[in-house]
Amino acid sequence: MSKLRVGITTLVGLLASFSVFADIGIDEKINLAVKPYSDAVTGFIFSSFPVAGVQIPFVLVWLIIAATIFTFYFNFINLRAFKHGFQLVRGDYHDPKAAGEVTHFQALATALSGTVGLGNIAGVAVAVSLGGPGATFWMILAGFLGMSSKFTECTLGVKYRNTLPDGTVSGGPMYYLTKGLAEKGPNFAKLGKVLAVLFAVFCVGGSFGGGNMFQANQSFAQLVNVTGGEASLMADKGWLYGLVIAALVGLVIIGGIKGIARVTSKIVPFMAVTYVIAGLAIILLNASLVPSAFGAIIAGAFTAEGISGGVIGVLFQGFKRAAFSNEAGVGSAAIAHSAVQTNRPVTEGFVALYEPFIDTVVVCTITALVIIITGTWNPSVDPSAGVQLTSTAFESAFSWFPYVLTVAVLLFAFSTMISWSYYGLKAWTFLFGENRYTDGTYKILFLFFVVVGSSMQLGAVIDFSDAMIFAMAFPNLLGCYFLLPVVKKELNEYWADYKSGRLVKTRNS
Amino acid sequence: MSKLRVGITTLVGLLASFSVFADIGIDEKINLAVKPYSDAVTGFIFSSFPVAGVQIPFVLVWLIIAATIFTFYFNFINLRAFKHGFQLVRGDYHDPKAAGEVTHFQALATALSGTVGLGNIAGVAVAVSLGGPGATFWMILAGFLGMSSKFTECTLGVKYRNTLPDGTVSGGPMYYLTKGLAEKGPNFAKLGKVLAVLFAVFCVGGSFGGGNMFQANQSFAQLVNVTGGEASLMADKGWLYGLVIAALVGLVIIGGIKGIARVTSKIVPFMAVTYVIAGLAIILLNASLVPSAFGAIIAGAFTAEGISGGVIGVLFQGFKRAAFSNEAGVGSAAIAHSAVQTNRPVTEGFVALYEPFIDTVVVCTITALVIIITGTWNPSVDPSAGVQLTSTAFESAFSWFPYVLTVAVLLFAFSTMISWSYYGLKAWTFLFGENRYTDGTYKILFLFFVVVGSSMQLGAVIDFSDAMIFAMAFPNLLGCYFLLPVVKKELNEYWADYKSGRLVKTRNS
Amino acid sequence: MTSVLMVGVDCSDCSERAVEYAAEHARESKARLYVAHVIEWSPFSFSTVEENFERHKRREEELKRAYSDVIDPIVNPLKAEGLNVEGLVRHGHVADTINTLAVENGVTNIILGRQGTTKLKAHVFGSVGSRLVQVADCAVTVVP
Amino acid sequence: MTSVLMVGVDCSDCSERAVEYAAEHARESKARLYVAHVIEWSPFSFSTVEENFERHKRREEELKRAYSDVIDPIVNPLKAEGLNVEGLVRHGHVADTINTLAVENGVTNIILGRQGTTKLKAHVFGSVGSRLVQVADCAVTVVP
Repeated sequence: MSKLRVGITTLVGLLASFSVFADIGIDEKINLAVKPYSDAVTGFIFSSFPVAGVQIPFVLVWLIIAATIFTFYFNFINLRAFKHGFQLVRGDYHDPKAAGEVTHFQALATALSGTVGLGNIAGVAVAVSLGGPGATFWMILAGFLGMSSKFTECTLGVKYRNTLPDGTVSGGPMYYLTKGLAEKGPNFAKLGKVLAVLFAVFCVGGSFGGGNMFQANQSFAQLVNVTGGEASLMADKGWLYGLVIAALVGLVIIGGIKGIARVTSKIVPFMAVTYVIAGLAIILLNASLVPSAFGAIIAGAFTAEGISGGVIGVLFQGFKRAAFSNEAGVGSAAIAHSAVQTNRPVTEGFVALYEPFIDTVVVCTITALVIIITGTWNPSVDPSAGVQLTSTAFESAFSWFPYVLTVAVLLFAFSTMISWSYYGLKAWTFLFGENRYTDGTYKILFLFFVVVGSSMQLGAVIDFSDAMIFAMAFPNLLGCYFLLPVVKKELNEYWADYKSGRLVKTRNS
Repeated sequence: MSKLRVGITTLVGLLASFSVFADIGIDEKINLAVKPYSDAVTGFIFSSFPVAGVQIPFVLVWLIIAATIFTFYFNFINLRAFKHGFQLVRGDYHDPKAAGEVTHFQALATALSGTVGLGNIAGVAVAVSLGGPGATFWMILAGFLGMSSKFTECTLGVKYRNTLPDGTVSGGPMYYLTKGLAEKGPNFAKLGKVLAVLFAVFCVGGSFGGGNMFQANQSFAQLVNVTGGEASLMADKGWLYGLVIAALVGLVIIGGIKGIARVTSKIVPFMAVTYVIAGLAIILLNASLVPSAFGAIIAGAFTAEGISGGVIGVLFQGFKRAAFSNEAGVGSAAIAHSAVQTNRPVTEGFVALYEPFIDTVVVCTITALVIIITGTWNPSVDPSAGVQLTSTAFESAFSWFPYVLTVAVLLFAFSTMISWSYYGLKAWTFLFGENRYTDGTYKILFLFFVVVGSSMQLGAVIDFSDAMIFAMAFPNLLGCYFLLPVVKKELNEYWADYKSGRLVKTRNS
Repeated sequence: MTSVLMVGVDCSDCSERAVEYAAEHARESKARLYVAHVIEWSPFSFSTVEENFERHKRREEELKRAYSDVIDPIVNPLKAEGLNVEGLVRHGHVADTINTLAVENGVTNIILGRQGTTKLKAHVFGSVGSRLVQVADCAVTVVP
Repeated sequence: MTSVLMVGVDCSDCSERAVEYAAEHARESKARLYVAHVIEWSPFSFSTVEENFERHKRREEELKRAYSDVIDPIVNPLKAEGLNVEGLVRHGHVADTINTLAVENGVTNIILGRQGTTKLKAHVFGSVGSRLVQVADCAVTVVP
């Protein structure tokens, strides 16, 4: 509880310092203070080069190329292992002796609840607004390719995880970059160290950005929108909202009040299912519009009129939002999945295939279809509206939906923040060692960025979030290239056992 | 199956002889042929005397006086034993060793399914039409008094029943009149014989009248009404309806196809409950009209304007229909109840109390209230409309109800006919001995009257039905008077055991 | 512990395993063994007048047939073997009646065969075994 | 018949009658006796990232506590008495897991205490006993 007290004291201190700016608008002040730095970071990471007149950020090309190479290298593992992945999730191969350990289902569900969320709701709306319906096509394609990236990084995450003497597990790119590359020789060991540190730095940044500020910002925007927009009591009270959320997050990560996190982890899947059902209902109710919507998606993917940058611009938007939604190649999933109980690392790779599939192919497609069908994607709509756009689309069918969506957005945001606070903390302690001071410092900083995120304008937040999250992909994927043969060996051995029936099946399918 | 063949051949023969009259209307012909005899019988039995200007049939006075005397003689047993009767029905005193025998519940349910039916639906409508709302009051009073008559005759029915060597049981007034009165001395024995024969003759007549023709007639009337009244395809096809019903009844009582009877015995209670619930629903939906309806019932009971015969006329209608509905004092119930397994005859007397209570006090009151509340009882309505009146009353609340009521009426009629065919047969074999020829003759006659009943006008049928059923009350109640001390002795012994807790209770209430 | 066993049987063929199990235990512990069969019957069912009057006769027939077709083929071989066996037949709700019979005869352990009901059906309606497991006053063993 | 017994226990105090019954049978027939405890757990529940990473540690703790608090207080006195007893603990759905343990160890008879659930609750949700009675591969005895 002394940690809790430290956290609260710090927060009250921060609040006090903010109040000085009260007469000139606290939100505006914070925004102005942070924006220059945010812009600088963004500019540095998204160094871009022009393709057909569109400035394509290098990191995006980096992600897509890796996903494509992995897909071919593993001979379309994303399609081949689809059925077996389902069998694993369903528990057909559970070892009864390991009952009570983390199952494939639990690892997948936990990873998903850190991923499904604002990316699927706000990100898709932005993509369709800026890139037209055609962006959906490239999003789905990127989702399919991303499955191979997830497969690779999650298999590695399990293979090179650390088990501490007390039984707790630690895993993720930090570990496979160091341990995996070290196996290849001393020079690689050195490179691995550098990549791991770089990854950890970016991961801390990402945990403050896309895993924190973006969540706080978008959930606040939705709250304002649903309580009356500009006229809302909440408008311009972002700092207050930030403080409340920071307090709740603080209770969990500093106060150790696990109950809140546990409740959230139970409600989030329920909200996700509700969201999918509502989306499907709207699509079914407008079944006659579905063919033309798909027509618009496919036509728009190759012939983009009036979209800045033409086809390349559309493709850019689709790929960008897909990557941001499913985080394939970013390395965060490798952390979440590495807790699973299995002695064949590649099994979790198969299970991880389902993450981009559910997150991008299923959920994002549903959102996109709803937006297109209801006509809400009209390009004249302000693209920075984010969640509001999706909310309006659902509202046109179910007038009560914005309230449900608000609850969902708040819960998704909360659960994503809790997950990222854990990813970030693991990276932070990898960098600075594990003791109560480093630990406490990270957590205080995390809470601080909750407040900052709630107070900034969307543009600045999204750019910064993108920058930090995407930066993680550089060290992560570079390391993955070197470790591909390791994964291939695991895969081939396992696949031979699977095909020959040498695996013990504990349940009949 | 040879019996079945005989029955069918006979029916075809009857049908053939009817077809001769086809060109002048078969229904009319049958009606004209039967009416004179029916009128003669009716006139003989309903010899009446004038009270305050109303011709009151002697038999009605006979029933009411007996019921009143029994009520006082047994010190209001109808109220005293009400709770204990319920305990018995619920099985609180079941002997587990007798499991598999006929329970109190089964005896009551079977007796009720032979009683609840057209009397409660058509009879009440006639009473309220002819006597106004006030008739309901006298009906309820008659129902309460009738409980004592049932108590007496059912106790006697069980006490003096015969158990044949093969284990089948026979019971009813025939047995208690002979065996019971024989205990009192040789002269009484002779009287008993005479009364038993008289009862058996009337019972056979009643089984052709109220237990058969009246049922066939009223169920047909309802069928015509619901299929379009005068314009119905069924109108004037009473003989055809009669043949169909006769065929079905024949399958059960001659063909031995028990399945039909068994199905009916399961559906009838369900229909009865549906009827009661629908009635209660109408009453509840018009709750505001209930006080004035009760006002009309009570006021009408003592101040009858515009009703022929004034108060006495109202009272006459109420008593008459109550007696016709619950058959208390008639002796038929004593047959049905005597099959119960018990070694204390009086227990079935307590259970039998519930028959007039449910039949008259509950069901008839509900029907009367619905008719009054919906305003369908308007005295200008043709009183011979019978079931149609009730049907119209329910229809005013639930437009689909006439169809349900039609099914209910058909099933009630069918089940009452099956029951009465058994009562009549027992009386018939009591008179003529038991062998396949007497047996077959009775059954053929019974089926013949089904066809006759369907073809006659309501007035003639009701009068004849009344006559035969009511005639049974003369020998039955006369015998009961002599046997009252026997019942009193049984009652006092049992009541002392009950009050002192000497009875074995197998279940806690 | 003086044990008194009771095995509930459905028909003479379909309860083989339960009878075998019970007989083996009775042999081992020299316990008295009751073989109980319940004819499904409810005191609250509806019946016709004719059925009521013939009920007593039918019941006698049902009991007789139960002894001759179900109980005797099981009890007689066991008796011949020298076991202390007795057959019991009663009408009623199966699980409740088996328990009543067990209580009346001081039974310490009821043995039943598992019926071939599907899981779903058993879950919705409850099988005799699962019901008896809930209500019995003595130990209940269900043999698969 | 070489019988192998297994008694399913909830906590050391609440399963007294079932353990007594099982011990008595084990004494009589010199049968091997397993004392099994299942920690309720589902492979399809949802958890947070942090919980997942600490799950293995927690599981070890849960197993240790189950042995020390539930199994040992039951097994030790019986062992001291000279009976052939062994304790087993596993995570999972209670009824299914007890059956799995029974199959793995060649158990011929599972013994359970009846839980104090109400009839309604047991009917709707099914008790461990009634479920086991439906699914078990060996005889199941439920002690009231």
